[in-house]
Amino acid sequence: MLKQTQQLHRVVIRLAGDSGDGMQLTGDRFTAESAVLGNDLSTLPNYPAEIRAPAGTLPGVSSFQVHFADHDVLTPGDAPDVLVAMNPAGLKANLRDLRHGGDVIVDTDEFTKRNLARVGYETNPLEDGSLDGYQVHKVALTSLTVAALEGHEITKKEAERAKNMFALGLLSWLYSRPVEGTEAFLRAKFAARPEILDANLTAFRAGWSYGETTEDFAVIYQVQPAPMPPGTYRNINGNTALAYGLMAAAARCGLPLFLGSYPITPASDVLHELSKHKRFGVLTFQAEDEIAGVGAALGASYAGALGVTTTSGPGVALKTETIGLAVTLELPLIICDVQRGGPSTGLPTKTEQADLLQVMYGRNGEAPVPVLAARSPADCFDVAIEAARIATAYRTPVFVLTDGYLANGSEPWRIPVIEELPALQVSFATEPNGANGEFLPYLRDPQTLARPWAVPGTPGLEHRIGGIEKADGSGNISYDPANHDHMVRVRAEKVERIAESIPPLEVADPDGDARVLVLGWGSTYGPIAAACRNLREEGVHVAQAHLRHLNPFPSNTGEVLSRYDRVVVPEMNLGQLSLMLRARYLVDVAGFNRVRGLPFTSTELADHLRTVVKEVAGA
Amino acid sequence: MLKQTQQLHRVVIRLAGDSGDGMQLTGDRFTAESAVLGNDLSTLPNYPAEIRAPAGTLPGVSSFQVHFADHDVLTPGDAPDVLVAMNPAGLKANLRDLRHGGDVIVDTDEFTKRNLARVGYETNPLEDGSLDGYQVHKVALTSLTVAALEGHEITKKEAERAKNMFALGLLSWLYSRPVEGTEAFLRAKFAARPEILDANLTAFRAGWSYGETTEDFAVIYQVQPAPMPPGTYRNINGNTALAYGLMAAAARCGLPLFLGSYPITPASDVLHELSKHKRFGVLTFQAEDEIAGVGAALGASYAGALGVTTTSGPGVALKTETIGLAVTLELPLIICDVQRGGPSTGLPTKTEQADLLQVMYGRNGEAPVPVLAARSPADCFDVAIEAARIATAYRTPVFVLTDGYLANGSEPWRIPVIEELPALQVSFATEPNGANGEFLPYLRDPQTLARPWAVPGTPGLEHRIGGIEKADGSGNISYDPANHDHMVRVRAEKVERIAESIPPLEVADPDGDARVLVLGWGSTYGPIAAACRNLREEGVHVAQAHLRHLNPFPSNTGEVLSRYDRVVVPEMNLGQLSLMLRARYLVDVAGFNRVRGLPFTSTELADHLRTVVKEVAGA
Amino acid sequence: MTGTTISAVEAGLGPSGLYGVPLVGEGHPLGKKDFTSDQEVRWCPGCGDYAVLAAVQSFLPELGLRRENIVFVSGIGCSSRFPYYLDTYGMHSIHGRAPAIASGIAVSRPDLSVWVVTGDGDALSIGGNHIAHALRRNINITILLFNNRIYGLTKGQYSPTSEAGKITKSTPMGSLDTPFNPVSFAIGSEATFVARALDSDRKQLTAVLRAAAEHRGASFVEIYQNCPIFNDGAFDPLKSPDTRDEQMIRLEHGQPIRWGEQGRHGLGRDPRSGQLVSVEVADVGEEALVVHDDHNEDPAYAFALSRLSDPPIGRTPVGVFRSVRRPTYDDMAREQVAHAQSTQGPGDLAQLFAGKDSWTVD
Amino acid sequence: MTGTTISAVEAGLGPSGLYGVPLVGEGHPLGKKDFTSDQEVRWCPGCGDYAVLAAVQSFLPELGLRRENIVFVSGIGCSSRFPYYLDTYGMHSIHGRAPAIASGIAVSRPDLSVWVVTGDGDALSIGGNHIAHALRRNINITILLFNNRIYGLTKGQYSPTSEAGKITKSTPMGSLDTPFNPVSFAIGSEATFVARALDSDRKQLTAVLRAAAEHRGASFVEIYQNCPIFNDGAFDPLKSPDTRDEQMIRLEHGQPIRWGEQGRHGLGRDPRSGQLVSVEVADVGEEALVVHDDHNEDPAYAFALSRLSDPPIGRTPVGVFRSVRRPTYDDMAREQVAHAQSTQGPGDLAQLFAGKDSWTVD
Ligand SMILES: Cc1ncc(C[n+]2csc(CCOP(=O)(O)OP(=O)(O)O)c2C)c(N)n1
Ligand SMILES: Cc1ncc(C[n+]2csc(CCOP(=O)(O)OP(=O)(O)O)c2C)c(N)n1
Ligand code: SF4
Ligand code: SF4
Ligand SMILES: [Mg+2]
Ligand SMILES: [Mg+2]
Repeated sequence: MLKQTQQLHRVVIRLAGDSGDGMQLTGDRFTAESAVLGNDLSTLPNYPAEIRAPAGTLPGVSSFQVHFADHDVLTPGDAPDVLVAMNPAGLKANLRDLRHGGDVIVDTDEFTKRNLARVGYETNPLEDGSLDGYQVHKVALTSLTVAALEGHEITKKEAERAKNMFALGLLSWLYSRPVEGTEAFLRAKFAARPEILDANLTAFRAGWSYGETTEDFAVIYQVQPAPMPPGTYRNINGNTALAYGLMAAAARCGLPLFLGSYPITPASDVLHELSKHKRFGVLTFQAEDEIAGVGAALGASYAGALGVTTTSGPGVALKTETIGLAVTLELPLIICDVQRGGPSTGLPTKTEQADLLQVMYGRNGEAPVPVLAARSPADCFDVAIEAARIATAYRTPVFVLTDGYLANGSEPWRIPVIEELPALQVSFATEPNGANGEFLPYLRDPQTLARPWAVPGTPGLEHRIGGIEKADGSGNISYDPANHDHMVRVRAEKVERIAESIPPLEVADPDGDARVLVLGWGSTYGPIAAACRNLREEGVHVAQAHLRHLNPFPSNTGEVLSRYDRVVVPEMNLGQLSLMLRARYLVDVAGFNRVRGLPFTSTELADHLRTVVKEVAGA
Repeated sequence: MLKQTQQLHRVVIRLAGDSGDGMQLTGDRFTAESAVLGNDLSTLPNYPAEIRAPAGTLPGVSSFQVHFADHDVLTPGDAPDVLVAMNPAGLKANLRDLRHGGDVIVDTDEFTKRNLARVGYETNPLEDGSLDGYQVHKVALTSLTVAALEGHEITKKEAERAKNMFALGLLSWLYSRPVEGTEAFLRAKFAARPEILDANLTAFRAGWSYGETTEDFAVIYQVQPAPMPPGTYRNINGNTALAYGLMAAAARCGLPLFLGSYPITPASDVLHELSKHKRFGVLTFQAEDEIAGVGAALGASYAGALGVTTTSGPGVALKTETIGLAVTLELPLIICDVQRGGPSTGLPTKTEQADLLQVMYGRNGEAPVPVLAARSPADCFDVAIEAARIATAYRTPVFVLTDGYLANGSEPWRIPVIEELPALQVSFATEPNGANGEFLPYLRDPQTLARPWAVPGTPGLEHRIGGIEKADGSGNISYDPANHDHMVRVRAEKVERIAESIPPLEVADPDGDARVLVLGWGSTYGPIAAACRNLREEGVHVAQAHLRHLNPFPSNTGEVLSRYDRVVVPEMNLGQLSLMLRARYLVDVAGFNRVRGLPFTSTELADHLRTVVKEVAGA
Repeated sequence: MTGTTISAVEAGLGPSGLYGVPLVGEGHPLGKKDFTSDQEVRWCPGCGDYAVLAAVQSFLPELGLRRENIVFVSGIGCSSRFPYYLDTYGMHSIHGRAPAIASGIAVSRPDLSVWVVTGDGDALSIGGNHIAHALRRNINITILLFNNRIYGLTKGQYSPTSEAGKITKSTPMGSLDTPFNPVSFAIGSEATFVARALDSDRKQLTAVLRAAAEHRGASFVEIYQNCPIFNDGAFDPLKSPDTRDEQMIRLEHGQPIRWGEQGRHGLGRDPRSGQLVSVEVADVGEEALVVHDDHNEDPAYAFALSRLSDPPIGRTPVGVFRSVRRPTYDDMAREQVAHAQSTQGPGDLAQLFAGKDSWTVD
Repeated sequence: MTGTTISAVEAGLGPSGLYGVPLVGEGHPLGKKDFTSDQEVRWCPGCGDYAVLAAVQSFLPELGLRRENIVFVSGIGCSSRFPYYLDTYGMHSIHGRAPAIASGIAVSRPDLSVWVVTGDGDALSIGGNHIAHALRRNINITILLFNNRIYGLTKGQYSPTSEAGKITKSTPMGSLDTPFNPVSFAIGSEATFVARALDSDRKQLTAVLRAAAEHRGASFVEIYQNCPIFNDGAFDPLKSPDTRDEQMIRLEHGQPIRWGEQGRHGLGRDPRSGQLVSVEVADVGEEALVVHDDHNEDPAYAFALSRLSDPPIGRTPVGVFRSVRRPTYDDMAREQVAHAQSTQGPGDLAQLFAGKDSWTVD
C-alpha cells in the first residue's frame, strides 16, 4: 500500500501502560532513534513509587513522553499529540492530557470487561463515544504480536511481553525512524538469550510491517533533523550527565573521585552510574546511611580526593550536621540533591524544587554554603564541573540541586572535548606558611579567603582541625569572642566572594522593551523558555533570566531585578527563591507556584505571563 | 569597728576563678540571698567547654556575674562594679570588663610567680601599677580560710577548697545580705559529711567577720528591695523554667509528659530536671541519639502523650527528618532548641541566636513549623505553655527557641497559680467522622484546619498514617498532583492561621513620637530594653517591640514596621530575623549583628541606637 | 487509655508480652478479615511479603486482643508498606526509625501491643543502631525484620545482609562487605528473644510469631523473604524439596537438634574445643546431641547456634534461638513513676515551683 | 600521595595493618616528643585519658611510620580531644561519626595509618551503627574506644556501657537499660580484631595497641578508662592490688587461660553444655584448661569469652579476644579499581561520554 508522507515540525508522543509493559524501555529506544535522526528532543518518564504496582490499576501506570522536533526543543511538551495506551488504565490516566484531536493508539486486546472494571470504566471507552474528539487507532497489539511469534520457541507470556516491540516497530514506521540502532540494541541486550532476541526482533519488524499494510494509518510522518551546532551528540538524562560531569571535574582537577552515598530515589542512578567506572579510578562507597555517606566523602576530601555525596531531600536532612562540619573545616565537598516531592517521604518518584531553603539555611549556626542548580538534563554536566571549581578553589562544601524531572528526563547533549573543559587547578599545600616556619592551616588566600588544603602524607604540615571554633590563622581551638565574630564573618565573606568569579546574570529580551521579567532557577528553565518563545511569537514582550548560582547570586542580580516593572518567579514550591530575592533585594517579586510533583507546562506559564504583561501594560 | 553604710541602687558583681573554685555555686548562693532580700536581679554564668581545664590557666576560668538592684533589672549588667578574682587567670580574663574605678577583690595567696607566669603576667599586677584605676582589696583568702579552719578534722586541701565560702561570707557582709539561706543550704548539701559542713560554715562566718574587722572595707552597702507585684517569687534559670513550663502545660492539657532526649550542652539540664519528677508522671527517655529522642517523642505523641524533645543546634540538625514526618503526620510535638554558638560544634557553652533559619527552613520539602522564642529565663515557662497550646490545638510540631544565656542565666520569677494558667483543652477523637460511618483521619477542623487526634486504643478509629503524601480527608496514600498541591498549601495555611490566635505585636513607645523602632526576638530582650530605657532617660526617643512568635508573625507586624522610619533588628547572628522580615514585609530593616558567643551589652546597643536616631533625625 | 474490659492478665495469661493489653469480649472473636484493611496491596506479584501478610492477618485473631490496641510501626522499604494492609492502628514512618518511634509508643502505653515491621536495609543499614538499642533496653515490642537480602524499594542495591561478592546496580564488580548475620547481631546487642522464620512456611512462621508476641520484652524475628524481582530464589535451598531437609535446622526447645532426612544429622560438640559440630546421629547416638535450650541465660549458646548459617544460604537454623526473661525498659520506667508516686505522693506543682528559696511580696 | 621511600612492605613487614604506609628513614627514629603537639592538654586532673595519651605517644615511634602518614580521627567527648595532643594529622569531628570519616580516608589512601578515637557514648550510643558497619566491612582502621562508662563531656549522664541501676543526673532513680558489652557487640558485628585494655596498665595497653596496629582490617580496642569526676573508680577492682589478681583474666594467644594468685583459677568447659566455666587448676590440671586461640575463625569462641565479664565490673578478660584474617574493604575496593584498569585499560572519558548511540552534526 502506498502511503502519503507528511512533514511535521514537532510531535509529542506519550506511551502509557503497566509498570511491567516496558514503557520506559520503549520510550528510550524511540528517543534514541529520533536523536540519531537528528531531531532535537526532550523526554519525561513518569512511574509509580511501587516497584510493580498491581497490574492493570491506575497507580500501576507507567508512562514515557517524548517531544521531538526539527527545531530547538525546550520541554517534553505540554499536551501529547499521540497517546499509545497499552491498557485501559493507561488510557484513563492519560487521556485528559492529550491535545484535542490527537491520535490514540490502543491495544484493543486489553480492553476486556475485567480490565475496564478495574479502573472504573463502566462502559468501554472505545465504543461509548468518549473518544469522539480523537483519532482512534484500534490495534490488537497483543494478539498481533502473539500471532507474529507463532512458531518461536518461547512461552505465550514471553510472546505477549514482546508487544512493546511491536508497538515500537509501528511507531518507528509511522514517524520514519531509523531502525538499525534498536536492532543493535536488542542484539546486545539479549545476546545471552537468542530465542528472546529473535522474538523481539520479529515483533519489532512485525509492528513496522503492520503499519505499512494496515489501512488504519494512511499517512507517514517525517520530522526533519533540527539544525544544531556542529559536534558529536548523544541523548543524555540528568543523572548520567551529573555522573559524567563529576568524572570530568575530577579529571580536570587531577584528583581521584570518591562518592560516598546511600541509595534514594531519584538519586540512586548517579551512584549506579559512577560505580561502573572503576577503570577511571572512581571509588564508590555505598554507606550504611546518608550520614556515613557524607562522612566518608568528607574524609576522602580531607585525604585529598574530590569527595562527593549524592542524595535527595530526606537524605540532605540527615547530612546537615556533617555539612556544617565541612563548612567549619573549610574542605571541598560536593553534595548533590536530586530533589523530589516533599515534605517527609512525600512523593518519592515525582519532581519538586522545595529543598532550596533547606540547602541554604538548614544547618545550625551561621554556616553558609554555595548553591548551584542545573537547568536541563545536559546542564547537570556543566553544573557538576562548576561545583568542583568552587569547592576546590574556595575549600567549601557546595550544593548541586537537580530534581526528579532532570534526573530522568533526557535531551541531546553535545559531547564536550575534555581538554576544552575548564581547567581546574588544584594545589595542595606543601610547605609551612608561618613566619616562624610553622604551618597555619587557617591562613587564608587574600583573594579567595581559601585556607590551605594540606593533605595527610605531607611532611611538616601535620595539624589538627575540628568542629570547635578555631583561631583564624593557627586553627587552634579558640573561645575568644572577637575571633568567633570574625570567623563567622570570614566564612560568610568567603562565600560572597565567589560572586567575583561567576558570570553576570544574562537576560534574554529580544524585543528589548519588556517590562516583565520572568526569573527562574533549575528545571523550570525549559517550560519558562518555551512559554517566553510562544509569547514572543504572539507579540507579547517578556524578558527571561535564569539563575544557575543561587548562593551567591551573580553580582548584577539586584540591578537586573530593578530594571523591570514586574518580576515573576515561577517555582515548583511555595516561593523559596522568591523569599531569597525579596529578602536580599527588597523587590516585590511575584511567585507563580505549583507544587504538583510535575513540571510546569509552558502553556500555563504563558497564560499566566500574558495576564501579567497585560496588567503591567494597563497599570 | 564601726562601719559606714551606704545605699546603692544597683550593683554588678563578677566572681571569677578556676573551674574547680566553685564560682558557680558561690554565685548561685549570693544570688539566692539577694533574691530573698527582694532585689530584682539577673545572672550570667560563663564557664569553659572543658570539664576541668587545667588549673590556673585562662581557658580554665569560670565566672559568674550577678546584677541586683532596688528596681527592675533587665540584664546581668554590662560592666561589673566589683570583680572577685580568685587567681591571676581570673583577674586577667575579666579585668578589661570591669567598670573604671570599680572594686577588685583578689586572693593574694594565688598571685605566686608560677601562677602569674602561667597566664603570661611578667610582673605582678598587684604591684606593678596596672590596677591603679581600681579600688583594689588584697585579701589572703586561702591562708585566711586555712587559718580559720585550724583544728578542724579535715585535710589542708579540703580547708583550701572552703575559700569560696570565705569569699561569700565577705561579700554577704559587704552587701548586707541575709545569711540564713546559705547556712540552710550548706546544712542540706553536706548533711552526710558533718566535718565538711562545719568547715564551710566556719569559713563562711569567718569571711563575714573578716569584713567587719578588717580596715580594708570601710563601707557597708545596702541595696533596697525592688518594688515587685505581689506574689510569691523564686529565682529561676531558663532551663528550669522551661522544664517547669512543660510540666505545667502537660498538666493543663491533661496529658502525660514524655521527654525523648539526648544530652547536649546547654540543653541537658532540662532532661536532668524533668527526670527528677517521676511522681508527676513525667517519663524521660535518654535515647541513643537525637534522632531516636525525637522519634520516641513523636511515638509518644501518637500514643496520646505530650511528646517533647530537647536539644541544641547540632541536635536539631539530626532531628530534621523526623520533624518533617511530624509535619506531614500532623501530630503535636514540642522541639526545644537551646541555641549555642555554631556552626558545627562551634562554641558549645556560649550563647547565640543562629538557629532561627535552621528551625524555619531546615527540612526537605515545604514543611512549615511554628516557632516561638523566650525572651528571658522566666519567660521560658510561659513560652513552653504557649508551645503546648499551639501543638495540641493545631496538631503540629512547634519549635521553642531559647539559648545558652537564657538557659543558665536567672532572674526572679513570680510563681504562677496553676489554675490561672491558660486552660489547654485537648480532645481526642472518639467517633467516626465520615459520612458513611468511616473514620477520616485527615478531615479538618474548619477553623484551625487541625485533623483529628485519634489515639490507638480507640475502637472504630483504626487508621494508618505515614510520610507519603496523603489524600486530604481519608489520609490514604495519594500521588494525585492536585491533591499534593492542595496539601502543601493546607499545611502552610494551617500554620498561618495560628496568627489568629496570638496577640498583636505590642510596641513600647512611651514618648509616642519615636521614628526608630528596635525589634528583637529571644534573649536580646533584656539588653535591648535596658538600652531603650537608658536612651529614654537621656531624652532619645526610641520604640521597642519584641517578637515571641516568629512563625507565624503576629498579624499586625507588617503594619508596625511600616510606622517607623527605621527599624533596627539586633541579633546574635548575621541577620536571620532580618532576612525573614525583609522577605515578608519588604522593609529595609537594618540588622545590628554581633556573633561573639556573649549577650549584647546594653551600652553597645544604646550607642548604636543613639547614632541611628540621630541619623534619622538628620535625614 | 480507653476502658479495658478483660485484660490479658485477668484472662490468666500471666505477665506475657500481652499483659495489660485489653482482649475482645468472649463470644466476639475476630477473624482474618477483621485485620484486613481496605487498601489494595501493592507488592510485586510473587513477593514473599504477601505470604507474611497472610500469616500475620490469620495469626493476629488468635491473640484475642482488641484490634484497636494493636499498633504496627514500620520504616521505609517494600516491606514497610505492611501496616497499610492491616486494619489496626499503623504508622509508616521514615527510613530506619521505626524502633525509636515504637519505643515511645510502648513506653507511653502499656495497653498497646506494639509491632515493628522493617527490612534488612531499614533495620540493619540506616536503622542498625536503633534496633540494637531497642534490644538491649528490652522494650516490649515485636520486631519483624523482612530479610530479602536486597534493597527492594530502591530497585536492587545490595544490603547489609547480601552475601559478599553480590553483583547489584551499585556493585557491578561484586560487593565487598561481609554481611551481618542478623541473629548474631541481635544477640551481640543483648537481645532477650531472637528467632528466625521463613516467609513460605506458614506453620513455622506462625509458631515463631506466637512465641514472639508472648515474650515480654523486645522480640527480634528475622523472616527470610523472597524478592522475586531483585533477588529471586535467595532462600531456595531452604524451600526446594530437594535441599531443604539437608539445609534447614529446626530448633525446638527441649529437643535434640537434628535435621536431614529422618533426622540423620545432629548437632554435637567437639569435646576439645567445645565448638558446635555437625555429627551423624547414627555414629554418635542421640544422647550425644545438643538439646536445644532457648532459655539458656548465656547468650554464647544462641550465638554459637547463629554461626551455623553457612553463607550465602546453606545449612540454616530456624525457630527460636533465644528466649530469656529480663525486665523490660517500659515496665521499669512505669514502675519508677508508680514507685515515686507511692513513696512521695503525687506531685504538687505549686510546691515544686516554689522550691526551697522563695519569698513573698505582698 | 607523597614520595614514599621505604614502605612497610619493603621493610619486610608483610601485609600487616601498616603495609603501604611509608616508614621513616633508617637512622632517623622518632621519639615520644615527636608525637607530642604544642597544645596544652585539658583533661581533668587524674583523668585516665592522660595515661592512654602517654602510652600512645610512647608507642607510636615504635611503629617506625612517618609522622605525616598517621591520621587520628575522633568524634566528640572528653576522649575525643585526643588528636589535638598528637603531632600527627588529626581531625576532631562530630559526635559519633568518626568511623565514617575514617572510612573515607582509609579507602582513599593506602599510605595512611588511620586511627579512630572515640568514647563509649560516641561509639556505642550515637555512633553504634557506624562502628558496627566499619567492623563488618573490615576497613583498615584502628578504633580506640575509651570506655569510662559515663558521658564525661556533658557532665555525667549514664552511657550505653553504664551498669544497670546507675544513678546519674538523667537517671536519679537508676538507669534501666542493660548495658552493651562492647566486646560482644563488636563480635556480633563480624569484627576481625577485638581486644580490651586498661588505661593504667601501660604494658598491657601497649601490647594490645601493637597487635591492633599490626592487624590489617578494623581493629577494635576497648580501653577501660577512669573518669575521676563522674564515675570514679569504675575499674578499681581491676586495679586494686587486693582484687586485681582475682578479677583480671589476661588472654595470651597459645596459653591456657589462668588467673588468680599463682594462676590458681583456670577456664575450662562444662563437658555437657560446652559452656565456659571457671575451674580450680589444682582440681582439674592444666591440660583441662582452654588454651586461648585468638585466631579461632569461629567468633562463637571469642563471644563466649566476652561473656565472662561479670557486671558491673568483676572477673574480666583483657587482651586480644579475636584476631583473624579477612580481606579488608579498602584493599578490595582498590583492587577492583586496579583490576578494572588492568583488564579494561584506563578509562577514556571521550569514549565513555559518546556511549553507543551518538551522532555527529557537521
Ligand atoms: C532517609 C532515607 N534514605 C534513603 C531512602 C531510600 N530507601 C527507601 S527504602 C530503602 C531500602 C529498602 O531496603 P529494605 O529495608 O531491605 O526494604 P525492602 O524494600 O527490601 O523491603 C532505601 C535506601 C529513604 N526513603 N529515606
Ligand atoms: C550531635 C551531638 N549530640 C550531642 C552532643 C553532646 N555530647 C558531646 S560528647 C557526648 C557524650 C560523651 O560521652 P563519651 O562518648 O562516652 O565521651 P567521654 O566524654 O566520656 O570521653 C555528648 C552527648 C554533641 N556534641 N553532638
Ligand atoms: S521489589 Fe521485591 S521486595 Fe519489593 S515488592 Fe517487589 S518483589 Fe517484593
Ligand atoms: S570529665 Fe572524666 S573523662 Fe572527662 S576529662 Fe574529666 S575525668 Fe576525664
Ligand atoms: Mg530488603
Ligand atoms: Mg564516656
